[in-house]
Amino acid sequence: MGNFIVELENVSKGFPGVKALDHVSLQLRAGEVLALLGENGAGKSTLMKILSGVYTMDEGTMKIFGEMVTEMNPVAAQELGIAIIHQELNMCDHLTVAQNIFLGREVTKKGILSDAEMNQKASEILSSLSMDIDPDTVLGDLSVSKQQMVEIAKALSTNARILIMDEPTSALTSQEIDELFTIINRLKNEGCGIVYISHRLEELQHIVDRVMILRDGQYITSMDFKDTSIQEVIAHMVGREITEKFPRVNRSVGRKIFEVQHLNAGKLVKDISFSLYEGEIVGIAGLMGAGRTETTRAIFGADAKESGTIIIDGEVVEINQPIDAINAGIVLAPENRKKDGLCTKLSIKDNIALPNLDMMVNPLGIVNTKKEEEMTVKAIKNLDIRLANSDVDAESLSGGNQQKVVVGKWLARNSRVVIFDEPTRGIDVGSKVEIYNIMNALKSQGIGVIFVSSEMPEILGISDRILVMADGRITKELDIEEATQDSILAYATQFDKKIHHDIA
Amino acid sequence: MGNKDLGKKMLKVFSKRGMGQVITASVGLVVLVVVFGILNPNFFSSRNVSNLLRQIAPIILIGIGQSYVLITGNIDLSIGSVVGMSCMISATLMTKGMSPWLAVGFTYVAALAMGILNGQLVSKAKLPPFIATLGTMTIARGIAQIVNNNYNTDSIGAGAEGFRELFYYGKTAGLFNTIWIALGLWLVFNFILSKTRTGRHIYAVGSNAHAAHLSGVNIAQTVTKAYLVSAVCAATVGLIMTAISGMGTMDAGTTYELYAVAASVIGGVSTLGGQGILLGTIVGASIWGVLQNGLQFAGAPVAIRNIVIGVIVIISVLLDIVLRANNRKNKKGKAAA
Amino acid sequence: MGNKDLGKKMLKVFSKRGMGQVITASVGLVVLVVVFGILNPNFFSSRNVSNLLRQIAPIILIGIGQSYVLITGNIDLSIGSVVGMSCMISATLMTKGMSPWLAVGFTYVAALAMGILNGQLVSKAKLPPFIATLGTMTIARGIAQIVNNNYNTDSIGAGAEGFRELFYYGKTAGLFNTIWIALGLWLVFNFILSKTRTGRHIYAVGSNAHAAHLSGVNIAQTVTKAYLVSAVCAATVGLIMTAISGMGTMDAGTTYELYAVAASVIGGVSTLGGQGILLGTIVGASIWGVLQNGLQFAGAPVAIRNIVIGVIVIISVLLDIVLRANNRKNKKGKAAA
Amino acid sequence: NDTGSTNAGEPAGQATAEESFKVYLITMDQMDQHWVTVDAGAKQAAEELGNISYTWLAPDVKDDAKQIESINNAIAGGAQAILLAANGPNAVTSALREAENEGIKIIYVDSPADFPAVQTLATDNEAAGKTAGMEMLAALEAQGITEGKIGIVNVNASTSSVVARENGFRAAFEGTAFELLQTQYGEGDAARSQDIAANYITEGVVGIFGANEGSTVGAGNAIKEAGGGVVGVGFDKSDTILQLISEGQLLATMAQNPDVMGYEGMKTAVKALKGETIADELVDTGVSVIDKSSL
Ligand SMILES: Nc1ncnc2c1ncn2[C@@H]1O[C@H](COP(=O)(O)OP(=O)(O)OP(=O)(O)O)[C@@H](O)[C@H]1O
Ligand SMILES: Nc1ncnc2c1ncn2[C@@H]1O[C@H](COP(=O)(O)OP(=O)(O)OP(=O)(O)O)[C@@H](O)[C@H]1O
Ligand SMILES: [Mg+2]
Ligand SMILES: [Mg+2]
Repeated sequence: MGNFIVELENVSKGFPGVKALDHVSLQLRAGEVLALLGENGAGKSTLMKILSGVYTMDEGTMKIFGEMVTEMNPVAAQELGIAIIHQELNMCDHLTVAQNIFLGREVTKKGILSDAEMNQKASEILSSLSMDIDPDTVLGDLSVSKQQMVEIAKALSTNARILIMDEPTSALTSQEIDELFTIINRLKNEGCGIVYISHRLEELQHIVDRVMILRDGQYITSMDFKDTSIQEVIAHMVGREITEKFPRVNRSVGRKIFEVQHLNAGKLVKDISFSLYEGEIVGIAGLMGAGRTETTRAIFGADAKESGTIIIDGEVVEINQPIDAINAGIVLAPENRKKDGLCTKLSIKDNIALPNLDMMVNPLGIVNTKKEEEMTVKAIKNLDIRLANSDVDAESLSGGNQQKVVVGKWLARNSRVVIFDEPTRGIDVGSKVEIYNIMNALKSQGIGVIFVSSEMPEILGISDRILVMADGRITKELDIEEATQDSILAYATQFDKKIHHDIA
Repeated sequence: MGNKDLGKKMLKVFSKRGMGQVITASVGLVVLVVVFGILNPNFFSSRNVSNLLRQIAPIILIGIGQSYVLITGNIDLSIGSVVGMSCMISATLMTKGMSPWLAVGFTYVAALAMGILNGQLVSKAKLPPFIATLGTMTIARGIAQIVNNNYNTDSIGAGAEGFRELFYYGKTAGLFNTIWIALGLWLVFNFILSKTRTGRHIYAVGSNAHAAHLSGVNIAQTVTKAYLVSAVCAATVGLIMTAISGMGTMDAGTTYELYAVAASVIGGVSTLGGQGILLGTIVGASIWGVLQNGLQFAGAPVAIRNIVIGVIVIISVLLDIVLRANNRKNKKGKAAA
Repeated sequence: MGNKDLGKKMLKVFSKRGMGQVITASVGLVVLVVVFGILNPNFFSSRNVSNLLRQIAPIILIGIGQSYVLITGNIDLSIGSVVGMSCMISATLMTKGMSPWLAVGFTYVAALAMGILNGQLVSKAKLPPFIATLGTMTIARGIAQIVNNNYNTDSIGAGAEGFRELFYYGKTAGLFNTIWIALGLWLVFNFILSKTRTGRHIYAVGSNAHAAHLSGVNIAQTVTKAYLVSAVCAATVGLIMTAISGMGTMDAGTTYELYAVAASVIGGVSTLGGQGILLGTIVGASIWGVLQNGLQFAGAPVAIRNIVIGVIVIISVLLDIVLRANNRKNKKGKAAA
Repeated sequence: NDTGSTNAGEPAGQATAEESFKVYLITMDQMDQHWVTVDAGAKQAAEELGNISYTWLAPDVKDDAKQIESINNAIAGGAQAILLAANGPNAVTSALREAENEGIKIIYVDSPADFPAVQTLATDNEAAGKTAGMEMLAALEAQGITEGKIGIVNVNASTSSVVARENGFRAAFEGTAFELLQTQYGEGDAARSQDIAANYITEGVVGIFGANEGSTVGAGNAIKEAGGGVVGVGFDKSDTILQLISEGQLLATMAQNPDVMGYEGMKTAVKALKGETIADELVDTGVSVIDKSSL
């Protein structure tokens, strides 16, 4: 192994009310993949944003390829050969794929843009990554996972020597993840240094050489991956042993409380029928784009339905708007927290109170602030949301803590059915268990839980019954006893025999 | 302990939406008042004070309306035209012999219709609010011109004296009625915004309409409500205009929508939505009114007046931004220490 | 195969940013022209056509400026005042005996300074663009008033005949110079926007400023460039105003910023940034100009004209939204089939 | 209810020669040269008379409500006399009543309101408009033109003085075969007025009337560009208008005497404050028809 190509020493960074990084050091060698691990809010993204010049550090030093760097910004980082794939998508929706890939370093001839050449080059890069994307399509027309792949292509196209990937796989399909790992291994062999951030610890074995762990903004330890175990990593991350990864609660299944019949809504929700019984968790598995999110949105009234019936406790309910669903006792924690989950400019308190105002207003619509406060305090405590006080903006929370708020705001209600869409996406192990516990608690109270997830282990670990979706249809209903990763995957790939529209 | 509690309470007040800017602006207002007080010995005469307050009242009213709309993340450019339309409709009806109070009723109905149109265009038809209300701005001005056949109306006559007293010339408890009207509406709308479900929804929609929708908020209804408040405020100002001049003027209220934005923003309401309080709107409107009054007395030509006002609009918002950044730095210092 | 390629190419052109709206708007323009042509036999007279084109030219110019700024996701409310400022500065200098061409130079310098101020306030000081340019709008109007001591200027005199010819009264190749100026600037700015790195960055900043920043785009510089283009266009219109009346008028350009927004938006430029092409701005400006001209000939009173214009602004954007939604449905349908 | 008054003016008749008077001039706005000239006249008189604290209060735009605010401000500022150019005849009456209750002397300059005052020094706008019409009619008839369309470029429909001018102008054509077209409003903006006038010319008008300075400049320039053939008559006297007349593009302009309004108005105010009797209730400050021959 070669010399260090990145040396961060004693880096500190504070945000209002939070010390995000406290004297953290990090070294990266050429040709190695370093996994940067830690709970939500540990400071991983912040550290990488400092390395790539998005944030400036409050104190500390930075050496790149042995040279001291004092002024770092996105342009300087690019020139130094540092590329970063951010945790959140950072693309221009109105520009084409090629325009996005070459943004900031456009190819020009005598000052005139050479779009043909850029399209050509983009096409080469995309196909070298086995991505079937037309470089001339407008980015906003692609699915989230395709957009994520474009972002990866963009980072790779800079021929960076130092590559940072902040949760690149959270929006990818398993096939895309495989391709990404192939690429990572190739780059590693070519001598790139890669920092890899992920909460999916099972991925690490395929690519990682070394792990480094942060907790609460502090450096905990780093070690060679082969000398450690996932169990040990988790222990370092949370500072305690996590004994049971998927706590399962057994409860006798009661009567049928919820039923969907022949639901149709757009091309990703076709003839969906299923039922839900008191005290059970139904998992919905499937590949990206299978239509799970769309199904949940259609049930909840967030998108228009074409046809279908929804029955609660034996009674048909008319749901045209989310408020109809909420009143009928159905609630949804959506998958995209920034876009659909949170009012980021409002306080945590406002966010938690928002869907529950009906429970704290008098007939004139006046809000009882005492009840509001009580509810907030309770939710913060139950979910262990870490914040300065409940009046800070939701924006300032780390990704994982934001997710907890999205889930938390629904728990104060006495709902009949709670739908979780990817509730653990981008959440650390400790918090994941907390969310599983919440689902179990709801189940114990006799509430029906629908749990959409792309992660097989948790679907298998938590659900009592699993619906598998592909191409907008339910292709199979599996009892937990008969479900395995293989059987789920088999049904999840049972596509309609039609050309995929993205390719056409 | 009581002390600590107080401190905590104070901290909460300060960290409230846009409170920082309200405080900065209030300090600015005090400075302005002091400066003008020194420049012009008449400034603090009870006559000028009550006069000044009456001049500020309409700005507060349109400011309230614009603030509501801005907080939902939209804008209402039609305010000035709705003022003109209301002025012309009420005056035309009165000159045609309708009882003033009935005319007032009709005026509010017309303004509310305009508010609903705005709300529906923005929230249902999904027009960009700038465009939708640019359109209704022109339409409402057209209506103002058409109701009396492209002429200002004649005098609304002696039968409307009571109306004129109520909206402008009369006093109650030593203060002009106009001030009471502004204060009354402010109290009502401030209460709605800060204490009721509708208010919460308005903030939520402005912060993130998607998230609000998924939390069961009816976006279209909420946005329409905000435009209705704006229309009610504009109509009230239109009626005040009729009362002031005792006739209908087609141009009444021209560019008031911009004053309204200025008052709101100087008072800390964000044009991006989700942020601001009506207390700030009062301060912003007062700064605007004091400037107009004070500069006129100071004998400043309109040119200078324009430049000073422009500079103050910019500086007031700039100051807020700088202070906020500093605040952050200070906190950082503390956190690091 | 050639056929297929062509079809594909056409499809791409159509799916280009805002192209749909440009086509819708063009159809609307044709309809308007036909209607006015039937209503008024004079409409197609060569006199009226060349006149009309000259009336549209300044709207195209301010439309270009506003489009640039809108595409970066900002807005420029100071356009009208910069027109007035440029008109007064150039005229004052000429009446004071300066050579017209030197005066033109000074005017552009002053306008550029205003553009830089706008750009810096928005991109560096991070003021909301609506507020920043509301401030500079008042300031620039104040400057327009102050340069000649609150007077409109005297006649710029016989020495400026050449200047007046060049900017307004002269013809080249059968078309008024004003039209050539608008066309020339349009070609330059259209080239910059569609073919250069600066143009690409302008779209990127408007689409997602954060992402653009992370890709190494200098946001402050890009936004400032857009405001500079807006200032250059406004200054040119100001000079045209001076040439038209042969004197400086302090009110010149009042509310032009709103015409500019209307022209841009009717032509498919999004007020939310990232979207639009300058071809649309020409169509939008033409619709605006044809309406003003045609409605006068139709003998429509101002009131009706306002209402018609307001309705057209709303309908044109509404149409685009409806068409786009339909389009999406069709696409979905096709994909499902 | 004048309880709030502290600095109200002294009742008339009590003033001595030594006393300093507080006089305000309130115009419609501050934009036109016209108002600046009124101000200059008033200022000159104030200097000549001495011992006068004189202030010009002008709203930033023509607006009834803003003019009323200015009157209120003058009252609050301790005015003893107000020289007022009323935006409209009715709008300001209530505010003026309050002023009268405070013992303030009111003198109208340029445009009176429907409220009794010490004196009105003004142009009879309707008569002046009629004169303009007669001038145009005479010029047309001299060319042998007895019918055709005539365009009117006005400011807006809400300023009474320009509306009166237009009414007078239209009255001059009563009984003739000329067709007076729908009035177009250019907000006094020279460029906008010029577009309007150019469109009129395309429509084939034989004459164009401009109701104020900006409208007249626009009309004159449009006629100039069309190469004449249209009779242009306007209002107000500015350098550009005079030049257009000397070039023969405009036939004539109705020039008022704003300096006289200001100067004499101030003198009247002081006289009234000193308790002297004012003989004339109405002083026509006159219009002079300026055409090529009178230049
Ligand atoms: N822009 C910001 N403003 C304020 N606080 C911030 C900001 N960005 C991060 N923080 C805070 O800094 C801390 C570290 O956040 P960071 O995003 O680095 O965590 P992370 O390890 O990436 O977490 P996750 O796994 O949830 O993405 C958190 O407490 C977070 O709330
Ligand atoms: N901007 C967009 N415009 C139109 N459709 C989109 C857009 N983004 C996503 N979609 C559609 O939504 C679908 C879901 O996208 P995404 O990649 O988020 O998968 P997902 O929601 O995780 O999958 P699932 O539907 O199984 O929950 C995509 O297949 C795509 O068709
Ligand atoms: Mg992170
Ligand atoms: Mg999903």
